[in-house]
Parts: sequence; C-alpha cells; structure tokens
Amino acid sequence: MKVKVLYFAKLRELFGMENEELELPGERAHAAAVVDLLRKRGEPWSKALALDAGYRMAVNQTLAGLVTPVQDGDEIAIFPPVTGG
Amino acid sequence: MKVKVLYFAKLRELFGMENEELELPGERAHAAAVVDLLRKRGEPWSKALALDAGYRMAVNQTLAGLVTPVQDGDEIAIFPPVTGG
Amino acid sequence: MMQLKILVGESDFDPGAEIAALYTGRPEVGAVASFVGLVRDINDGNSVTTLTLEHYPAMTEKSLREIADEAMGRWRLLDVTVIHRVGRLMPQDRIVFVGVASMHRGDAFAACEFIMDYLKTRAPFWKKERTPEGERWVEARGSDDDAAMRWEKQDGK
Amino acid sequence: MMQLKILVGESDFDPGAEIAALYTGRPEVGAVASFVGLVRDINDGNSVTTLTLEHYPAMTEKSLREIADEAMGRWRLLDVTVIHRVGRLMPQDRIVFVGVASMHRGDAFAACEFIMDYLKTRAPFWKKERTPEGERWVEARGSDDDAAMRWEKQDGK
Repeated sequence: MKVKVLYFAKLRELFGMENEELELPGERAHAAAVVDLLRKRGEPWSKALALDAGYRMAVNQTLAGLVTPVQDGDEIAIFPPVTGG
Repeated sequence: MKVKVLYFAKLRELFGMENEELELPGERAHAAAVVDLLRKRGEPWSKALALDAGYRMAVNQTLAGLVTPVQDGDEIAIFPPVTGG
Repeated sequence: MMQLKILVGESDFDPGAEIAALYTGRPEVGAVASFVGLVRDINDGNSVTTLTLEHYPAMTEKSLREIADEAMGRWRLLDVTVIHRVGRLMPQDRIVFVGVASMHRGDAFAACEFIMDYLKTRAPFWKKERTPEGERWVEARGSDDDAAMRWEKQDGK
Repeated sequence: MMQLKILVGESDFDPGAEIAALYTGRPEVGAVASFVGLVRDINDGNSVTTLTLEHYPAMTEKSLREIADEAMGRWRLLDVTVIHRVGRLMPQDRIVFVGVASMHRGDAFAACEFIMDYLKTRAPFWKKERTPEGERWVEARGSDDDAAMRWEKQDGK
C-alpha cells in the first residue's frame, strides 16, 4: 500500500520536505507503522518522532493517534503541537 | 434623624411615588428601621416589604442589607431585584 | 496602563468602534473578549414591542465602576469598557456592551463574563416590556443569580 | 435556523461588521459573545517584528467546522463565525475572530470560549516569529491544553 505523508512547520523544515509518498507492506496498517518506517531512517527522524517527542498526527485531515487505521491512498500528516489562535 | 428614601421600577409604581423624606427617632439606626416604619403603613407597603418579598436596598448608592447602618442625611433606595443587561 | 470606560445613557453605541478602541495603538493587547446584549422580540413566550429601561442614576455608573474594578483586581486586564443604555428601546436594539482587553484570552473571557454576570445581578437597571397584552416589569431570573454565584466560589483562588 | 461561517485566508476582517452580521435582521438573538486575537509585539520576553502563520490547507476549514459543530451540539446557538488569518502578520494585526450569537448570554460565552480553546489545541496552524535574534517557531503552551481539557470534564453534563 502507498500513503502520502505531509510535514508541517518545524518538522517540515527539519526533514527538509513538505511531503513524500511511502510504500508500506500489506493492505492495512496502523499509523504507528508509518512512524516506525520513518524512525528507521535515523536522525533527524528517529529523534523528532521518538515516543516522547510530542509530535501530532492527522489521518485524512482528522487528528489521529498511533492506533488509527491507515490504508492505501490515505493522507497522513505529521506536525508539532498546533499554535494558532 | 432624616433620611431620603427612593423607590424604583415596580415599587415606585406600587407606592405611587419616586421618593420621600422620612423622620426616624435617634441619630443612628439600621436600614431595618426604615423598612419597619414603612411596613407599619399597611398595604401595599406591608406586603411589598415583607421579609420574603424579595426587595433589594441600597444605602448611599451601595447595595445594602437590613443591618447596614444609616444615619442622618443618608439616601436609602428600595427596589425589586435588578434586571438590566 | 490600565484603562476603564463606563457609559450610561440613551445613546446607541458601535460595537466595532468600541472593540477597536480597546486595542488600537496598544501592541501589548493580544486578546479582546466582548459581549453585546440585544432586545429580543420574544421574552418568556410573549412578543415584545418596546422595552423601557429604568435606572438609578446616582448609583448606576458607580456600581458599574465597582464591578469593573473588581474584575481588574481578579484578572490581568489592560482595558475595560462597559456601556449600558437606558430609556425606550425596540427589538433588535443594542442594550449593553462589555469589552475587555488583555494579554491573554483566559483573562479577557473570564473578566467579560464576570462583568456581565455581576451587572445582571448588581447594577440598578429595571426592564419594563410592552407586549400586545399590556406592560409588565421583567422578573429577575434565578439563573442570573446562579451565574453570579459561580464567581463567589472562586474568591479563594 | 442555525448558521455557520468559516473563513481561512490572508485577508483581514472587520470585527464590527462580523458581529453585526451575527444579529442584524435576527430579532431572536439576545446575546453575541465574540473574541478577537491580535499579534503582540512581545512574546515570552522577546520583541516580535513579524509573525508568519502556516497551516494545513486541506484540514484547516474542516477542523474549524468540526469544532463549531461540536459547540452547536453542546449549546443552544443561533449563529457562529470563525475567521483565522494565515501568512505574514505584524504586531497589532488581527489574527482570529470567533463570534457566537444565541438567545442568552451563558450559551454565547461558553461556546465562544470553547471554540477558542479547541482551535488553540486542535486546528492545524503554526506560528513562526521573527525577532531581532532571528526566527523561531512558537512553542505550544501547556496552559492551552489545560484550557481545552476543562471542556472534556463537562462531557457528562
């Protein structure tokens, strides 16, 4: 399955990209699988996406957690805590 | 001692006056003494100023209770619960 | 510098202009919470054609000032405006404006609601409605007492 | 009829006009609570020269709509407007407007503050400040999480 991953704000700058396509094994997974794959790249991914790093996620434009299901074609966004308003 | 008593809203209409001067014995009293004097007039005063009638008072333009001290020259207002805003 | 503006009278007011006055030229203001109260055409099931607001002139501004001062003591505020109209009003007319400027929104929201809750239960205004069935004095609501009471409980904070 | 207006973009807005739109021609509206958020010239001790707001366009309006819908489910509201600017702003510029019209003030105040608290913790906006020392991303505040959390406790009411 393929998913699109988007990065915003500090993470967009840190990773040096706005978005990318990721290939994951199988037809269904949890959002955690996306994060695991990114962490395996090492720094800066491993640190910025560590369990205690405080990043946030959305799946298909809705706030999500590590156990949120993802499937082929989904849009996954990874970003720091929001600071609007 | 003399005090000025003001009435507002429903009580102004019920008593048929906006204000009056009252003569009280002594130099100092509690606001209760003013109410007692008015109640002795009978209806409609006795009913409108009964203990459970829910009227409000101010002494010299500050919300007051029955034990608030009053003295010569004070302005005492008696009115229904407020309904502004 | 803390500011305070209190107005009581028959004149209408412009909520947008009042809000702008709370922050224009003051770059330390990050938050403005405000409230506009309006005459409704229906109250307690009866249609309202006019609303007359009576007040106790010698006490009204004093009481609003005390309420605003109390708010300024409880929260970190930069500016407060309270405007209350009196006299004869029609449905859709503006009655009351409360605006509060602060650095952060929490203070602005709390103070704005506090001022309205206290104004509703402590400021000497009385409403008389004209309906097709005649005139009647508006009765005070227990819910307004409850709203004001919430702030008493927080005195110890 | 319940109404809802959500705007996200670079354009400025007029708080007075937005407030008027919430009650003009709607005689059932008795209360309008509103909030204006502004760029301050000092944040966490540093002077701010410009503020850039990034957002997640595909999600932003959707998220604001969900927050407003949630408010409309919790309180009796007649109209809600939420406006949030993005792009480059200067101190004193308006950032955000939330306005809520209701029959009574309690609903309007609660919903307005709820929407701001949820917007602050759930809507995908990020602020970057330019200061004399350089650029920095604004850090989220724990106090904003606490403010949003208050509303969770009330779910059972």
